[in-house]
Amino acid sequence: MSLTYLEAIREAQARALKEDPRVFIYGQDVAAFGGAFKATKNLALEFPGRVVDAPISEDAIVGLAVGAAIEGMRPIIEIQFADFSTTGFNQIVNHAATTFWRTSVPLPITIRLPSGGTSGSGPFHSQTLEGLYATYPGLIVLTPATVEDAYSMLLEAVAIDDPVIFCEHKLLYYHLKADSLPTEALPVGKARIARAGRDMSIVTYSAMLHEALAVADELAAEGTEIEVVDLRSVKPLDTDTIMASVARTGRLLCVGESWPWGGVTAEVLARVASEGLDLLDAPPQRLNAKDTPVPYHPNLWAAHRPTARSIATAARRVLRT
Amino acid sequence: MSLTYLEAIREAQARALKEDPRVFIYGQDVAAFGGAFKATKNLALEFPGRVVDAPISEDAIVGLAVGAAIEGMRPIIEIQFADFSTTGFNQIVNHAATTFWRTSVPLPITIRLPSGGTSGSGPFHSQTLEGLYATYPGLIVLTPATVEDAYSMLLEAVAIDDPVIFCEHKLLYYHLKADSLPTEALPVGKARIARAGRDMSIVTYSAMLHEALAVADELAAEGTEIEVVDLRSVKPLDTDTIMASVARTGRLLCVGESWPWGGVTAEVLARVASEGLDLLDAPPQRLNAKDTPVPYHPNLWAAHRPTARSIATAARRVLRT
Amino acid sequence: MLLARVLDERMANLYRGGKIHGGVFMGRGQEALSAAVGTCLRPGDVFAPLIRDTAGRLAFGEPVLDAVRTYLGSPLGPMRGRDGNVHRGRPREGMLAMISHLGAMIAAVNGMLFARRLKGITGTVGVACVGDGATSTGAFHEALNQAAIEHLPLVAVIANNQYAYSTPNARQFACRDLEDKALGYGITGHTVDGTDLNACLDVIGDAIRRARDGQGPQLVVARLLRLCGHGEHDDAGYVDPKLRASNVGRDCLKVAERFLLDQGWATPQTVAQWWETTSHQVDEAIATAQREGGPDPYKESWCAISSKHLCEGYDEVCDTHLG
Amino acid sequence: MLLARVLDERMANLYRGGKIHGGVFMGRGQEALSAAVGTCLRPGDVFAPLIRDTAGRLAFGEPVLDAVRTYLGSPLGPMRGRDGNVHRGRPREGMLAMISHLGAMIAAVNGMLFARRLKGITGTVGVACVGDGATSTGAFHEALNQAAIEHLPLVAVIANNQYAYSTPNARQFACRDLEDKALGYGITGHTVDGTDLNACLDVIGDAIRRARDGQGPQLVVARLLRLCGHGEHDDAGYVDPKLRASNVGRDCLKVAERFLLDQGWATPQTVAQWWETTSHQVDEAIATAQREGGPDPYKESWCAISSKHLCEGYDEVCDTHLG
Ligand SMILES: Cc1ncc(C[n+]2csc(CCOP(=O)(O)OP(=O)(O)O)c2C)c(N)n1
Ligand SMILES: Cc1ncc(C[n+]2csc(CCOP(=O)(O)OP(=O)(O)O)c2C)c(N)n1
Ligand SMILES: [Mg+2]
Ligand SMILES: [Mg+2]
Repeated sequence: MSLTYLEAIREAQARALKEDPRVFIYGQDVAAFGGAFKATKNLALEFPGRVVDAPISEDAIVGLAVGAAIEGMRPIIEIQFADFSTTGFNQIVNHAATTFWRTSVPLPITIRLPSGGTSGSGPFHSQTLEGLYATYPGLIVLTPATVEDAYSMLLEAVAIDDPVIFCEHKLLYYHLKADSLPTEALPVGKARIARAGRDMSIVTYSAMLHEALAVADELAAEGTEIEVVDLRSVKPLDTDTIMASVARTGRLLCVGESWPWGGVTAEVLARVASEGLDLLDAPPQRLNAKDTPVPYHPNLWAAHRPTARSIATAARRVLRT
Repeated sequence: MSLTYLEAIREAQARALKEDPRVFIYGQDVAAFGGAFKATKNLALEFPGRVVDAPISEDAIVGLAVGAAIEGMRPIIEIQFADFSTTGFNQIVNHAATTFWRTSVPLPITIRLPSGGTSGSGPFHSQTLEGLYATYPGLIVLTPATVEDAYSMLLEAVAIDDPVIFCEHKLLYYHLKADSLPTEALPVGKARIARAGRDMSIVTYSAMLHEALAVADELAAEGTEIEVVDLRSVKPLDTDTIMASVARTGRLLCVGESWPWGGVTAEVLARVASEGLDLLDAPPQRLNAKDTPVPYHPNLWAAHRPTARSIATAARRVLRT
Repeated sequence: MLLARVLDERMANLYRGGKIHGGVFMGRGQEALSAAVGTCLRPGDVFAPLIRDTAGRLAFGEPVLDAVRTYLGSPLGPMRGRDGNVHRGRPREGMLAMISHLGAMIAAVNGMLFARRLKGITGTVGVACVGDGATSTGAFHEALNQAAIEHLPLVAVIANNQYAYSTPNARQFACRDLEDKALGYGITGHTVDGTDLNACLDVIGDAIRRARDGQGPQLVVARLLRLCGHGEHDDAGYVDPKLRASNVGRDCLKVAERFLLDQGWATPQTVAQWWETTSHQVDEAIATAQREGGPDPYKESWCAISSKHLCEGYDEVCDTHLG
Repeated sequence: MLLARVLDERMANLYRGGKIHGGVFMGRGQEALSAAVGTCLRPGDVFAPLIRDTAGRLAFGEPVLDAVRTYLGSPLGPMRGRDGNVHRGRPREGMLAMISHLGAMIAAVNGMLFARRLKGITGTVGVACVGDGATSTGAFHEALNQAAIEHLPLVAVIANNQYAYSTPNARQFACRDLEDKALGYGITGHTVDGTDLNACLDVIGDAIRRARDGQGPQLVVARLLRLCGHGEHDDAGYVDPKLRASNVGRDCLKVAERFLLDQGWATPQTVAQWWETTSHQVDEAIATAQREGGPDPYKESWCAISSKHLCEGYDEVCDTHLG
């Protein structure tokens, strides 16, 4: 049996629905159609009445989840593309995120955001918004990069008693495969050493993990050992694992697919600079997408986001300093 | 003549309306009532038909501004509280911010956000969202800290051919005073050395500037000279001025009123770490608000945000290392 | 109604005396409608009040102390000083704690009703109250449409007090009557004179009954006037004197009192006594809350999520605020 | 209409052949309504098309090359490869370049019309087309209400093609007919059979005339069926066969052709010749755009604002992407 990242997401939802009667799924085209990406394929059939089509009303979709969670349910919300979460933004950041702190009522909502660039998707079907949501108190923000994590972290997200922004990367949906579903996993909040190395650390997450691993392979052939850290969760951010890695290697490149002002890579660098300055043998660097909307044409898109090629260039530069 | 920060904002708008027929103001209660904070007092009378009350529809308010700007107008939008810009968020970040890059049509819109905490305002009338908007390509984000800047930067914002998020701080509205309106000013994009010093740099902006200046006074009495940098604009961010200051002092504390994950202070530390690591004699530090919604009760509020007291503690710590 | 009026005014006094920070929002002129909502709801129902629903809250069962403690920020109140004034609530008991963004609570009521359907709970309803201004929000529209599609037992009550802050109806909508919106959602509309308690009890009672009976969402539009400023900082100088002088400008409390007196159900003496008892009750609550003092920032957990093990450790840095 | 059908199909072919990335969205079955909109508008008017408005765009004056260049990402097209497919436009010429978020363009049309009023320009109108699904968005509601308050010459056209992606009307709204929403905004409503070109020309023409005459916003609801998938990746297997077989399932192009033939205004030969000329025209545009190639990332300015002096210098880091 072989399973894609997307199938893992479907399987995790199937299992959550099966094991917990409080779970339901709500989103556009998720029922009979099985979702724009088929992440809920057949679930409406298997769990009648618990996989429900929503109108094109992101604000009301998240609002309904807030109310349902107050009543003790554990809704999973599918936003059709992460980019459309902006019309549900207010309910996410001001309603869902503040309810527990204000009222002591835990709010277990999982908001699935199909995220990230794919060729030809353009400015409004490519965005990565993990940094946006991580700035708000009250939210947990997860960015699984592997089939195993897609499965185990989604299951854990549904079990967590707080609103979770689950950023799944569309580029990984079909091509990333695993042989089986994991039976155990690192808990949410822990980063993972995806590849050990001693010469420098590349800290990254989501689809960029695979670009970074390719770079590590490439540079290994040249005798350089790169350690690759997969953050897995950007809020909370596992500072300890990052620091331990930088302590081993003395060099840091942090790579993300988001825009260059702020976000995950800035937060990582700021933490390392303030808490681990002495560990650094060279200035830590960031590599992000360019500061424009995500372009439509494949030529432009490939130049807009970091790729193995640009990461390798940046990594060599860090190694040289 | 003495003038408050709020009056400066009113005067800048009056002048913009007077000098440029393309300028108009649109927002809730801005016309006859003169705005919730009276920032548009009497302007509807002085400029009939050009100061227009809007319904409670932030999405359509910003959307209207986008269309009007396409037609060559220069709308000033007043959002009643920065916190309510989340319901106009999509039009700001996906429509206004992307139009120039996508279509080559410049979009001169000024969005005024009465921002920041005041005693008793609570989770939804206290937010500071400059970091949120700065992450998006296509926006300029200004954070004036003085009466002079409130005036000159607002005038410049209206003149800029791009969408500007103008974060005015409510705590400064009434108590901050100047003797006269400035006739010249630093251009947008330049930070300002608000106070020179050689022992450490505090980089900050908006209301926190005044807390930082108080700390500089306090520590000066102890013989420590703190340089205070007022960013003025958080996007673009004047890296040169920050670096030059850190080069002089070797020590950095960056202070903001926003939540601690990401945002301006992370961006500043990341830049200093990657571009100016050698300049640092001690680990750079950040001081932000706590990672919860902004609390209602004055006791909690005072503990939630940085104050002269907590900044002084943090500064002393940086000085000791 | 009476209690609400007294409570509101006491809060306004405390505000003017500098004892309450932020703002105080009064229901003056809207108590009849509000009380009717609270009265017609049953325990177990859901109520999402608007900012002027002191009367409805009390009638629904909110203790006076919840209101006073929240305004004064007592750590023993439902919001523990974290949120204030009209944002109080006890969501698990069906009383939602509003966020400020207008229109946002309606979809949450939908969600509670939707959850109950999934859980097989029947016979409860949810009321969401909004103002005329809130009808312009996208949130209002999305939520009403959602309730209609799901055929939820939602009663949306619009207190059309003629103004949203300073903005008159004419700058807020262009339909002949807000009730006309019901047709566009495919739900039942009702209109009522919001200054008349009996009429409100009838119409709200009918709408709630229909929702409870499975007839789907109901929209009730009440005509009335805000007999105070938007908040206690506002003198409402912009209110059209003609409106004040018209039927919508009647004080519902006086109307109700007159009715009681006319019917012989109360005498001026009983009424005067009610005022006195009520004042006393509110004074006691204020005294209690004031004795409790404010929250202690050193004892706050400063963690915004319930999964404590996932809280980030900003503490070290943040603790410095308390210096 | 014919040109639109041919153009759409050629784009779909290129997509299937891997020459177009992203998606292709066709107007099959919606050309009559769309063409009527484009035909009734005048130069100087404003048009915010929906994703299936190839016909309306062409009738409004959009060159075939704009469409083809945008789909193929030519640097010479209006979007220069930065945005694609249906997001093309020339805002300054009255053709808005849509963002994807449904409902968002209506308020922008309002803004253009509002600006013209401020500038003293009269006699122009704006049409914003949306689907049945987009009526559920908060943006739709806020913008229609805004247009009504400002009494703007906006014509909102709803192409009710019975589905939003896979979601049928019954899961999108609960009103009897979308036209019922007009009353709730206080604007004039119209309904039309979207499969009948003549009817569309009449009704759209009338609505636009009224708006131009100062009668305020107009809402036109057209009944029709999407005769294709949501995008070219979708086989639309979920469409109810009964709808396909009913009157709304008629192919408007065939209906129009039959009308022309019945009236004796065209012969089968002329029609066949039209198809041929049209195909040829589209082929030429494709050939041109294909010759132009894609944009060069090294030549891009990568600056999202027009105030170049305020662009941040991420260049050094970002240039590394190009290795
Ligand atoms: C989305 C949003 N925008 C703006 C505000 C600021 N605001 C608070 S109350 C108010 C007026 C509300 O009017 P209405 O809904 O008629 O209620 P009323 O105060 O008249 O009872 C406004 C504009 C808000 N709370 N939410
Ligand atoms: C705010 C928002 N949410 C979700 C989507 C994803 N989406 C794109 S098209 C579509 C269906 C649109 O249906 P309708 O408005 O009826 O237009 P049609 O495709 O039928 O012409 C959806 C859900 C979107 N574009 N915008
Ligand atoms: Mg009102
Ligand atoms: Mg449709």
